[in-house]
Amino acid sequence: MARLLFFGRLGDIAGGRTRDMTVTGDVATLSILIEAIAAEDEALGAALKDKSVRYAVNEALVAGDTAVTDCDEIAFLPPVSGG
Amino acid sequence: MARLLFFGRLGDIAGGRTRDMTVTGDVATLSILIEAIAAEDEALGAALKDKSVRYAVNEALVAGDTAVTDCDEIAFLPPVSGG
Amino acid sequence: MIRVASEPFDPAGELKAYERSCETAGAVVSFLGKVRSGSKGGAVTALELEHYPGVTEKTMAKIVTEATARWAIDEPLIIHRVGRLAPGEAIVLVAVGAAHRRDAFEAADYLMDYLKTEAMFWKKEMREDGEAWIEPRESDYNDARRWDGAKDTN
Amino acid sequence: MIRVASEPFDPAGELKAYERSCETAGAVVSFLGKVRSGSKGGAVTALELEHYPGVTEKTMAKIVTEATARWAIDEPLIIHRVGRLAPGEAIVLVAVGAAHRRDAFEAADYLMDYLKTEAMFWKKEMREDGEAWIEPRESDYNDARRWDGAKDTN
Repeated sequence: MARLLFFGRLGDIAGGRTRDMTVTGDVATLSILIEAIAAEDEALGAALKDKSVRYAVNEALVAGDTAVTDCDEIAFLPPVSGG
Repeated sequence: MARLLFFGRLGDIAGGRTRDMTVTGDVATLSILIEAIAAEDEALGAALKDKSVRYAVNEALVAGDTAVTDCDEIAFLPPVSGG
Repeated sequence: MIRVASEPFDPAGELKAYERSCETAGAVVSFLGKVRSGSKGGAVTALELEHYPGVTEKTMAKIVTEATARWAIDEPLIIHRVGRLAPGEAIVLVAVGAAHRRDAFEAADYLMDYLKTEAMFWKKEMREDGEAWIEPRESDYNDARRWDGAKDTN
Repeated sequence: MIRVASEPFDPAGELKAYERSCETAGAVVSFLGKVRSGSKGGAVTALELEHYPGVTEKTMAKIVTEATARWAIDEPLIIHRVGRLAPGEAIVLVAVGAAHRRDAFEAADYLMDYLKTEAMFWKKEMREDGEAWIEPRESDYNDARRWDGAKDTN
């Protein structure tokens, strides 16, 4: 099972900070995974696709689409606001 | 008697931070007063005339030559170095 | 010295300890950010700060590495709160010791700009009339961009 | 809050009191300047600081008035030592509270630049190999001049 992490406002929209999801061979990339989420939850899908949102796979920021597997930790990062 | 105040390195050169001096009618301006000091102490005179030195009469900075009297407090201010 | 603190910390005590640790520094600049009690949306009752454990520390370490490469400074101190904070509580403390004041000022300013826009924290303001996630303002991004141009010259 | 101190003061304690006094400020920037233990001329054994009582306070008040007119800040805190100081002792503490961090950073930076070049203090370094009056470096004057250009736009 892949571990999904939703930070900031995305956690509110997802209704939780974490979610486990089975990533099968069909869901081979980040964008397919986001489409799969959007199919079940339109509001969350739209929020994840917002251009201000960044993605990290296994704690490393990824630029654009990238391969994902069932062992990955996938984080959805809205604009940060520290300090 | 006018009160002369020598700050910073000027105090070292004058051999003291303060000095009282009788300012007669002949010593009507700051530049005449400095010349009178220079006549007695060449090194101090030169130091007081250095262009980096500012002057204050009765706690107010004065630009260039100015009238002085026997009741004045006259301060000689080398470049400051606070902070 | 980077710390993500889940409990309140004492900025004055931490700063004092830091100042002692950099004994040779002639200058120490510090920044303290606190939860404000008011905001456009009305009185603030609390601030909730989330982070991405592990990754947040890495983003902070990267910012510190950049600052120490760029200015002649001692290892900076950064303490950043997470969790639920009450008005008046310290959110972030940044302190930078240096031999010369301009290095300390610029590095502290830089660290704050990048903490605002790069470090992995998310902030929600709980107000009397509701709650709102805070995002950097355009001015925060502009502040951070100030350092781009001069990057090669320092 | 301007103070010329003839005895050692506790920067951490003073800063804590200041931070409490400006409760609504979201940001507090501080600068602490200490006597360095070394210098180009060898180990520093002491620093002697002279001032012009009355006039020094007036020059400091003028700098503070200019800063408060220019930035949206709380009344700043400035404590400046005079007398004989040992290495490691605090010379100057400047603290500025503000709603926004850029105001606090810039005002503190400005206050320090003008304290260095305008306030009536004179500093003599006592070194193992002799003593020397310190004068502002060219860079200090340049730092102070940074603020001239923007004077009308803020």
